[in-house]
Amino acid sequence: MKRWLPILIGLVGSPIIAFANDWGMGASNAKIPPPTIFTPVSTPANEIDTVAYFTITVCAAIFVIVAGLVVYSIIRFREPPGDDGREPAQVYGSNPIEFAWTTVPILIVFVLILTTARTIYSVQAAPRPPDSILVHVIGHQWWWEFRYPELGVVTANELHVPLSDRAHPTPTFLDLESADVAHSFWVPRLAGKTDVIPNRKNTMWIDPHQPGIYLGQCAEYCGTEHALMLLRVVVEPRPDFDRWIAAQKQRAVADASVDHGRQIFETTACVNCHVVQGTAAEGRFGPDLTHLMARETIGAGAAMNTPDNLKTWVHDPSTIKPGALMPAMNLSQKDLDDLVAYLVTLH
Amino acid sequence: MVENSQNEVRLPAPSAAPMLFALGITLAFAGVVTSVSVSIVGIVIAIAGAVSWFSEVLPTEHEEMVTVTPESVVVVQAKLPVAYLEVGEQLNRAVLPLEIFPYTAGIKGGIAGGVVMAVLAVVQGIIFHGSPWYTINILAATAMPSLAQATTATLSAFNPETLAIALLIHATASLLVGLLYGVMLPMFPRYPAFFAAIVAPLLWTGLLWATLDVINPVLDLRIEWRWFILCQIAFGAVAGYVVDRTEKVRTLQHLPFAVRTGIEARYRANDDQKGDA
Amino acid sequence: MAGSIEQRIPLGAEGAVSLPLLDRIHQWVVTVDHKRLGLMYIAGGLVFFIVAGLQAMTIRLQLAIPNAGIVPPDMFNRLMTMHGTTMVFLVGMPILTGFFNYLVPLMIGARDLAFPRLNAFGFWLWLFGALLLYFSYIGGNGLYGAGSAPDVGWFAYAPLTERAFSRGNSTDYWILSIFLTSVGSTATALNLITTTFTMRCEGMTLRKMPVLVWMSLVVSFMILIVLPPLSAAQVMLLLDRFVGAHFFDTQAGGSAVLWQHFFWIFGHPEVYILVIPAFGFASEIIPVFSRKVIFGYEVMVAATVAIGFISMSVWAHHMFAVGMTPAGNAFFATSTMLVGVPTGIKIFNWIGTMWGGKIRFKVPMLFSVAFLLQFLIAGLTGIMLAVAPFDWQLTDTYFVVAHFHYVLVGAIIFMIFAAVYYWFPKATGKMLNEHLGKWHFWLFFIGFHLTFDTMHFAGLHGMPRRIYTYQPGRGLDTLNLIETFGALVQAAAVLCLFVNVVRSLRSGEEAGNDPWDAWTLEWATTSPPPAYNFVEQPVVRSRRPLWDLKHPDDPDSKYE
Amino acid sequence: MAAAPAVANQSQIEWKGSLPEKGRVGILLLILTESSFFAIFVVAYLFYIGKSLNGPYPKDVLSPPIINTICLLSSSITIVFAVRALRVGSIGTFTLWWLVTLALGLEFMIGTGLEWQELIYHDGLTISTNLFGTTFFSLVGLHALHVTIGLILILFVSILTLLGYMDRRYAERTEILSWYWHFVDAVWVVVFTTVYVIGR
Repeated sequence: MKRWLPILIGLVGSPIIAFANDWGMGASNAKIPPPTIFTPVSTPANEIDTVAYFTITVCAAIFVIVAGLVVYSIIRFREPPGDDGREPAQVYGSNPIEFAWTTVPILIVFVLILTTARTIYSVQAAPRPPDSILVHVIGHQWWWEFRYPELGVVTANELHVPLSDRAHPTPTFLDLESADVAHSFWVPRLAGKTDVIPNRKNTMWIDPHQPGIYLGQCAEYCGTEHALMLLRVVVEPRPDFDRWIAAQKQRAVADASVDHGRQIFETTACVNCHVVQGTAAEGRFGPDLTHLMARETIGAGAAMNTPDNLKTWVHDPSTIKPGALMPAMNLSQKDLDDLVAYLVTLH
Repeated sequence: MVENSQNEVRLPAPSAAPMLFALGITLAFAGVVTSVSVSIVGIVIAIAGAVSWFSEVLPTEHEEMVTVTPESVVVVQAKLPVAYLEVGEQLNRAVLPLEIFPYTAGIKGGIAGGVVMAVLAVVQGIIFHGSPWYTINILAATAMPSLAQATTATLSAFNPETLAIALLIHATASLLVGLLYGVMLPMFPRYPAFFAAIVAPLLWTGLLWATLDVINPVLDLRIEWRWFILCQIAFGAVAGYVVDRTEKVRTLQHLPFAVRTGIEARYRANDDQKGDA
Repeated sequence: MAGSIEQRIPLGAEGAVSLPLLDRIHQWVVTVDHKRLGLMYIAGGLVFFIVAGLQAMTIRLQLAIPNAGIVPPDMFNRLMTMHGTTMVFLVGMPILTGFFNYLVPLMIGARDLAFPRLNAFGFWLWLFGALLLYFSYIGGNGLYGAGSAPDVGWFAYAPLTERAFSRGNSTDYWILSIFLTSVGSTATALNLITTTFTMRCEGMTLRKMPVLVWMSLVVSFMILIVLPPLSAAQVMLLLDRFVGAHFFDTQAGGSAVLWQHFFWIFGHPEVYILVIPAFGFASEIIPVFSRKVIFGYEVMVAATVAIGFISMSVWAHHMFAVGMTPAGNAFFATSTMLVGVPTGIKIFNWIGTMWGGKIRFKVPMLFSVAFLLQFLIAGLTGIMLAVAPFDWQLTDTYFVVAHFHYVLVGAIIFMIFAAVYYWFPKATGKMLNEHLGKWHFWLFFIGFHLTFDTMHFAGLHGMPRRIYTYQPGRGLDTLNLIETFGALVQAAAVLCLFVNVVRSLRSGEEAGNDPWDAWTLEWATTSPPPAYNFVEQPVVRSRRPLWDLKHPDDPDSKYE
Repeated sequence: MAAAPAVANQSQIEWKGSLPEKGRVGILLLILTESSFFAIFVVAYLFYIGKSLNGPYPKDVLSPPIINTICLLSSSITIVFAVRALRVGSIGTFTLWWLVTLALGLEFMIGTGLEWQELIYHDGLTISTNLFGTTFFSLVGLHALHVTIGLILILFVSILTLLGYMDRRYAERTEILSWYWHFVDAVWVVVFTTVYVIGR
């Protein structure tokens, strides 16, 4: 027991070390159903769910039979206490039984393969209908860029897609590309994951039939902040989606009361990486900030998008997301306040 | 390595050369990420190691003589005889069972049953849907998602691709089940016919009934269960009959596999001359 | 135990004379004896096992609760990379190589390996390569000044490993050290095959070799064929990083997916390279403790060879999510599921061996039975992962982490422990304590299941791999806390093993030559065996030469 | 084992005779593993054919090195003559053919060197120019490295021969070395086909 003591202290102590701010994300996540693969709300995820249950059932049946044999034989054939030590009969084997337990697995595998192949084709080879939405998803080191080429909208980290009616499906097709290293786009309740690889274009599609917010995140190791490359998909009925598109198309509002903040924005390094439509900011390395406040989170889901969190973020992003590629801006307190005051007008 | 005398054994002599060579190579590599001087030192050590290694195997291998400690490793004989199996005759070594159907019986049974089943299925298609292709297309839907939304007319038309897939599925399944029959029927010595024609088909049908919506949703929607069971039973009866009619062969208990295949006859002959000591 | 050895003869030169420490070290450094090299491999592997285990503990502590701050993200990524690399290349490979080195010549009745100096070379190359990897903690500094180990994952996906994204030298250390250890492994594999083909004792035809020797043959062939792709890819990556080549440089038209193919052509068979030796241990241990001959020897060997072949055509099942064509996905799903068939045959044959036997539950057998059940589960989750659509959800999640830890820990580490308990008496002449061994087993068994069973569920709940933290409110908190607790229980179990080993070496019970009443040739010499293994070259007539001697009225050679 | 006879008897000698020679098994395994290594570079070459983003392209700068190829391939024949001569113990013939082999191998290396000089200084193609340069120099360079290793070993044997240390006892080892040389030649056939036939 004494040897355990340091370890126990470590375990008890770790929550204290870790009493870190979750920047409001815990409360926000708790309102969203957890991203479980067995609660699908979109056709690809649904098909996977079906084939998954089938596979699990088959495997569970095999497990019960084989594990039953193992347990039976270790109970039935254990050497009894006080045994005379006489060696049991030496059975070399049985070709028919070898044959049987080769054939049965092949039959099972055969059925599984057929089912698998059909599901692969029905998900991967689905044609893109004309009234679908097209989104370019671009993975960056540690955030997501979403571009709607047919609708003229650019946003980040929170993907908006319309609800798809089973009778009149309006699926969303995603073209996946990467600006740097390999990532993987994954929203468990909507579809399986598809890798986002530089110098290669992958596609996938979703057609959610239930409105709501769906959590996802990057699933391919992509460097320091792989863990905080989160994303959300907002599924809304078509009219709401259209309203969101219309709002996103607006240029940034110029509010005279925050002129000083805007000047700071336009005269510091911010403009090298960020876009604000209608200003000098045309950088492409960071997320488009034109409608920053329309998003619920910042830092690719690392923190809730509140003015306080924004201040912390701009002052030094590594407080929230150590290793993030955005540099600390080192502004005076007043400049920081004014800059964030400007940012919160970007609805 | 043949010994000179009975008290000494030749073994390869210990040597530091391999270690030096490995160290040299590692340092040469490490120089890539540290400094060229490390590489140079490494290469020098590696060459020294290699030269000393060569000098140990050329012209002949260095060996050392090790004195053998006289020892008597005695293996004690078991006090009790080995237990025997209670099958027919007295056996304690067995490849079980003692009699089996030849594997070709299973293949033949599978083919016969498969043919009968296919004929019945096609007849069903002709009677109910006026097309021999109907059942074939439906079977192929197991692997073809495009048939999921197909109309009855599409399903009744001839399609070479679906025919190929259906044939593959049917042939594979029939052969495998036939083989299984050939192997398993001797395990049910009392009522082989009952097992082959009733139990196995019903078991198989039950499994399919439970999983068909995943394995083949198209078939699940359109299946006619009575015909389906009829086809299964026909397969089971025919395959079982063909298998059961075949004569059983005794497994070769006492000849080793290698001898049966004729691979190791030479060493067996050797052993026999010496007797089984 | 009836039929054990009458007396134990003390060893000559090695055991009796006590030399000064420096001389003894020198003896080990210059040795070309397969037994000493085997023990050095195993000892080295166990040291790195502790290191990688501590890394795993840190990882688990960091993940015990959401948003923990025990290690920063970059250090976590280094821990994860080093844990994976160490476990595969510096723990699994050397321990299994070590056992083969030790056992194969003894089991086939040879005096040493075919190329004893090459064997020593392979060991030292492995050791120095391993040290080079750990030197990166000091010497891996790049632009940022601080020393650092590689942080690109053990799979090192391009282009994260290119200069643009991985500055400094840490990735170069990874490349060079893996290259060196691979060359060492290749040399050993070549040596083992040559030994098996050319140095078997009289009467030991290929069909009369112990199953373990067959497994070593299959594994060695796999090493010869699949390690070079890894080395080749490493050379390409090194050329990219040092002379500006563009193999995996996506900016210049290079392909990131090509690296994945090259890596997994090695990476997947590597899993089998690690697990087939475990099969070998099981095939030696289960018969002895069931008191029965292995069930279906020919089928067992054939199944292993089949696994070896099929496993070389399944690599891209690690890549179902990279956007292959549906036909490609279907092909790799099929081949992957087919591996399940020979694997299933092996499990059935082990059950067939136990069936009708008289099972003695000594510690090696306990580990072997646990291995059977855990490997069964690992195989079944493997089938789930082979269903490509299901894999789109499961790949790169904790479900996969759980799956491969079931293979690597639940099967391989369990069987390594079984093998340690089984052959420790042969190598040292001392028994390991049975009571402590049972503590070791049960603690490890419980800890293992606490940790890795729950990981499956974390994966199904959407927890990706390789994340240094996760947010609260996503249904992952409780699962991760249980996993960390399980990891601590496992650590306690490993402590039991080390206490046991140290105690036994100091004051263990004398083992005798044949403590388990076993049947293969290594039990026909003294414990520990003399430098020359056998005074006279043995002559065998069956797969179980010692059985023949113990049952002269009823020898195997009459039947085989 | 206790039951075994103490002195090597007839059956034991017979048994040893039925097992293969370890040097031969070893070199075959080395060839197997090297083939796997080369295969990956060949695959990479084939994969990147036509994927270079900028020139120079293979058809602009490559011409098949016919003379080199003839020299290298014929050295495989001369080395066979050399080993045969050694087996029957005629050291003079062996020395002659062995030196011819060495000369042919050297010619190949010089030819490759000239080709590379032309490519680098005249055509401006280096390993970092484009994907063609990357795969060309690494594949051909890897082969050249193996030729160099082979040549060093052949040179080593030549020196021993000229110093008079060679006799027919070493025919076996020389033959094993010749197998490696055959392998290097066989690889060149693959490399030549890949680079100068398919890749152009």
